[in-house]
Amino acid sequence: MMAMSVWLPVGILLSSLIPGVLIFFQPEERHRLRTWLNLLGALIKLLLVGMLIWGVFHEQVFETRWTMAPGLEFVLHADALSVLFVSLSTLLWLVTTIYAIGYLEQTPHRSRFFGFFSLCVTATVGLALAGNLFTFVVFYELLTLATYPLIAHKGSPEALRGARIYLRYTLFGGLLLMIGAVWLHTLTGGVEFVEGGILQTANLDQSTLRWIFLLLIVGLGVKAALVPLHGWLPQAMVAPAPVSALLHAVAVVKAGAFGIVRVIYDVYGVEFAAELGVLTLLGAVAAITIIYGSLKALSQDHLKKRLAYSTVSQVSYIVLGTAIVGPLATIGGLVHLVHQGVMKITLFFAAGNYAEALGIHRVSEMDGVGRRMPGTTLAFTIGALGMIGIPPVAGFISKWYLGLGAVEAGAAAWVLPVLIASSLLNAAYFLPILYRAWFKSQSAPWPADKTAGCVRELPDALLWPPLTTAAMALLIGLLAAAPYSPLEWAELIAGREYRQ
Amino acid sequence: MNLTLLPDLLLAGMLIGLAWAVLNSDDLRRGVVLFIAFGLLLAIVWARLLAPDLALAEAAIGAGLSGALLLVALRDGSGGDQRSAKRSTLNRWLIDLFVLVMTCLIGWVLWLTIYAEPVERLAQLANAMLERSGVSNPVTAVLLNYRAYDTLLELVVVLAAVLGVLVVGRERRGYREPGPVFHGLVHWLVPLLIVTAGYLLWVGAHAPGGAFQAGATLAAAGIVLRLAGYDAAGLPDGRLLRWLLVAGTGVFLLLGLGMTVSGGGFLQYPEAWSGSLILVIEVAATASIAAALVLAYRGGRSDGWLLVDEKDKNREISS
Amino acid sequence: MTQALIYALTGAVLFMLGVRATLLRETLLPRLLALNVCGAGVFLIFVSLAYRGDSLPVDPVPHALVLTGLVVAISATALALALNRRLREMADE
Amino acid sequence: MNNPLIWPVAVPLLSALLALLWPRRSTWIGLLGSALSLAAVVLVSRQVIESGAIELALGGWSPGLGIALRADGLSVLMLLMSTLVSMAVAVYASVYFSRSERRSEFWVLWLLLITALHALFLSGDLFNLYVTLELLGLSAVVLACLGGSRESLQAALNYLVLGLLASMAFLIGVALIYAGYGTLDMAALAAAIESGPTAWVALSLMTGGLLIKSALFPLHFWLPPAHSNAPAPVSAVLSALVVKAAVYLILRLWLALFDEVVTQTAALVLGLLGGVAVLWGSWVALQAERLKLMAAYSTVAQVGYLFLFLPLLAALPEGTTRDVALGALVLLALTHGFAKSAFFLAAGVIMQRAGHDRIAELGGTARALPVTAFTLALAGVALIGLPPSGSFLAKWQLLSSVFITGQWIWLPVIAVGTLLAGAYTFRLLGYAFAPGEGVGPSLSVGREEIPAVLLALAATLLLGFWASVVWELVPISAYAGGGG
Repeated sequence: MMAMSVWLPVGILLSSLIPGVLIFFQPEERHRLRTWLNLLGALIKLLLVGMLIWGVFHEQVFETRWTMAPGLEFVLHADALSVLFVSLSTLLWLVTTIYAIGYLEQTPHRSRFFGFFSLCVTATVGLALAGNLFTFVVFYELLTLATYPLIAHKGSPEALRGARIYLRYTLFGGLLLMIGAVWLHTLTGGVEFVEGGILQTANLDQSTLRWIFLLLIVGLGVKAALVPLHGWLPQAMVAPAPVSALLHAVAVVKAGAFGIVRVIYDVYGVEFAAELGVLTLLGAVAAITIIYGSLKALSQDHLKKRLAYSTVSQVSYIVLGTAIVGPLATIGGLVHLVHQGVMKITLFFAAGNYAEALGIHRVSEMDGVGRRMPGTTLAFTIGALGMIGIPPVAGFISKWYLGLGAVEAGAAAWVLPVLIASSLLNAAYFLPILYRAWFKSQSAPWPADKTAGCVRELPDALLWPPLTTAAMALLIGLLAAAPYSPLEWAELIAGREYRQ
Repeated sequence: MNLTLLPDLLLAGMLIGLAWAVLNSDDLRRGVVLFIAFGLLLAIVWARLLAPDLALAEAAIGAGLSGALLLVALRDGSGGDQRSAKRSTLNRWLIDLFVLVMTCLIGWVLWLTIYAEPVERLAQLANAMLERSGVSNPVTAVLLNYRAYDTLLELVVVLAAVLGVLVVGRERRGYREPGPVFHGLVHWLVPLLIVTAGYLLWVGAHAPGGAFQAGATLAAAGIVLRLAGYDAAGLPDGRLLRWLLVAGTGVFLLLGLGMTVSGGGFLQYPEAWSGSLILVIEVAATASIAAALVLAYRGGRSDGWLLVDEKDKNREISS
Repeated sequence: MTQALIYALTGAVLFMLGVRATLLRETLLPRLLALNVCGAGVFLIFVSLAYRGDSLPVDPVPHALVLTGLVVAISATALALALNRRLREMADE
Repeated sequence: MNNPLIWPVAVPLLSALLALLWPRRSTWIGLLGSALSLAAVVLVSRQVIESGAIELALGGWSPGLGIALRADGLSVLMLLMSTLVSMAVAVYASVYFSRSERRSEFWVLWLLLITALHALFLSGDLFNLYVTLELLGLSAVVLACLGGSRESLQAALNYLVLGLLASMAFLIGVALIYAGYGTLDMAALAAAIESGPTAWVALSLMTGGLLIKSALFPLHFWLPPAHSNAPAPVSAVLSALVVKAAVYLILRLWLALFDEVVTQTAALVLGLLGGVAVLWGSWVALQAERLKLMAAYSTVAQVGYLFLFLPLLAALPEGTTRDVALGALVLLALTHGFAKSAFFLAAGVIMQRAGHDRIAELGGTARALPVTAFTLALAGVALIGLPPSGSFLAKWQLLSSVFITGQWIWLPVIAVGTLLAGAYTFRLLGYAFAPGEGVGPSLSVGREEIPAVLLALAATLLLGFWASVVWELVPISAYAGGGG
């Protein structure tokens, strides 16, 4: 059992790292082998994560340590929060892999793509399992490196430009994060992630801690796309649909949000952070981001851009939940980490399908698409309704707990208006799409109809992933009170964070 | 002012004056000739400072061979145009200031260390160990026994440099058709130089002389031969030449390693044998140094090539 | 020890004169002359260190060092001249 | 036989002589010689790791009268870097020079260069160091000439002249030390040297000479032409190893011999120059139009980083914290050694395939030469200092020292330098991964691509995950003076 607790976190990393590395060396035409490697890796990871969930729930300790330099330990450690993020990534990686196999059929450079795709997931899982700030920084930078080639994948000038902008933002963010991390590391002699935080008792200069907080949050905020650090995200949507899906739902944006959660809960400790007065500012930024993202989404005709701005807005719910001190808000923020991922990935899968099947890239081209592609549009609808926060889809749960949390913490005066305004805006930019898709009739020929004459709307590999994730979004909303549901798990985490 | 210092002051003043003249002469030919004179004057200073080994070496190498190389370079037109560097006045000024300050600093340190508080250096130790070194000329003892490793690496430096000359250089033609008088001169000068070299080599064990001086003298014989129209300058060709170049370093290294393998330390000669071993090394080193110096003077072969076997060359030509 | 000092100081002057000329001159040959004068300066310092008056035996170590330095210097000079000559040939071609 | 210190010098030297005698076998002799040198270094390293610093008194004479070779943690690390890098580069060169008529000269000089490097890292005697410096300089110059172009010869000639000036400055410093302390043995000097005019002047002269050789701004101007015009394998070792040798000597002098002489101000001056080098080198690398020129300017910048450590080391109290910083310095040097040699080899592969190395015309490289493009990316990661490369760890510790000492001034330098390095690396990768026909299609993975990628992997993975060896070795010192 001892060996197990050391090897399980490593195994979870390796289950995507090894296939990824192997895939790099596969010749382009070995399609089957590549598929098998991908799926095998994803399934093994799923199995291992299952074991992890069970173990962590029963308060087992999973930890791997490796000294990289004096005072710098590479630590993989599984706590309840990591499990939440790990399982999200693992599940969605499996679905996205299937989707990507279908989506990229017959395109060049697939070995390169799937290689980096696996590395990207490895980095994300590494982030989730990072047991200290140093390890977190390592994976944070690795994530940048693994995603850059994915965004640039098409090699077109726009793709390269988008990737370049992405890189500028993230390298800058990574640098600030690193400086902040080193600073804190130097002051404390090591920054382990501990539930409840470590700085409360450290007795350090408060204004220094504020500066460090600023560095860390700005560094993380770049990936979390906090306004005004969000500029790269709408540009990065030039990436292939599976990449966008993964980027927005799991990998990059979530990595930033997850990092913010880690820093506030497990480094500073939420009460101590509130004491320092830094959370008010963060809450304000989150609120601005929520409103600003929604407003921008409203004016986008390009579907993926609209979804991108919606991500800007939605991810900040997580940050908002973190910035409000109190278990209920915490639960709301954490559970949204999962909910937003499942819903947003559905939307991007659907958007990819529209583009793939009919060449639809713009909202204005979507009239009557519901009849032509009912499965995809059904999935899109569920995702969109969830985003707005309509019960019983998962998004409702998040907003409900955020609202409760705000009331509990006495922040209702400014949080509730933000929530309401944003929900209204969500509705304003999603409902017209649904209306066009279902109720309007086709007004112009499809831009590029590739499925004309086919019996089914799309191949299975493209159709089932959005339907699956849409079903998940529905189920985790409906069964929110069931054991092992994301909500239950978020409650478990909140319980542990506020234990002392 | 002590009158006995006068000759020394005079010599020193002449050195500085000559150096100034060398460095500031706009006519390069004059500069080179002055440099040779500077070298000879330096040889006198070495003698004055009780360094006869150096006096010999300076005369042969510093003044003689360097001079020959520089003169040949002049003849090729390597001098180039003599624009002085276009440094701004400020720049020159700064350089002069820097030079002045550094001279004073170094001078100050020398004054402190030589005059103010003399330090006991290695003299006594080196002389005391002399009887265990296998030779009685202390300089040879340092060069081939105490600090033999330095000398080994120095032979490698010579080897690297001569390879460089061969890599970049093409052979230049002999100087001129020798007249009958010069021819006669060659006939007795070359044997004389060879005999001198042999003597210097032999005597090095107990009196001023040794491999470097001998090698340089031998090289001088080669250069004379070449001046007389023998293009090969007395050097063999191909494989034999390579063996000649390697001999010094090779014998040195193999003997050193031999000591290690037989249980001693690297280059740790058995005391009874050290005299003979040093002589063996010196013979090989003399040959290599002479070959290298002549090659440096002669340049590479006309086809630019030393290191290809005949078979290889033929193959490359045919392909 | 005064003689030793005289020559050592001369060595320092020669060294810095050489440095000065290396910095000021642009073409190779004068620079090589300058570097050789530089070397002569250093050697002079070494040898004057070895000199301990006419009556005492000299310190042989600096002599050996200078001998080594002398050979290194001529090797480098030969290499530089060969390089320079090749460059001129190329310029003519 | 039980003291292996002579073998890392003797083995490559013997191989060089053999290669000279049998030119037609020179490639095999060269490869075998490199491999056996590696074995010799491993032998020495094992002994140092097991039993601490070792000394070999050559000729059986006590150090002082005779010459001592010494190996401690620092020299072993440098030896390991130089022998591993040169082994990989040798494999590459066996392909690169396979059709060259200069093949046998290359191998002889190559082995002489390794001899010089190993002799330098092992030497325990100041004058002997001068000889090794000259051997290193001359063999490097000749190797740099092998390309045969006018530019390369001109650059090599300038390199030679400056190198000679530098050696002269070093040598006069040695003379002053001998004048003041009466010995050349570094262990004796480490104990004897105390602050005073002799030590000040000697140290500044020696350091000045070594700064030229290590190409610290503003004495860097000779480096880019020399490194960018040499044949690829030669550029690789010039940038990766030869420059490091001078830096190594500065470290030895500053930390072991002259540790009581060095002042905070002097260290600060070098640190400032290093800072300017980081910014200037990276900036020019960003503008560079040719791949090899970019790599050369990146070397100027990376050398600058090494000098940033000096004021920090001077400010840190002797002990663990200082050893940690020193280890980081060495790790950075090692990582750069591996990464930059990989970079130059990759550039060589591209140049041979495409016939040029103009960055803007490198489109299609990733398709034609995927392994080489991957090598460039990995090496770039190490140059920027991203994880998991060794330089990431080193930069972490560098930043940490900045915070500990409170020398905030280096923070913006490191930050901007990192961003600039990111900019020039990804600018290159952007071109290399873009579609295009700049580089002809590849038939297969060439043997010449493998050494480069192995070097790059060593820089990013090996030195990232097994870097703690560096910190274990660095405190093992052969000199009483301290951490050096």
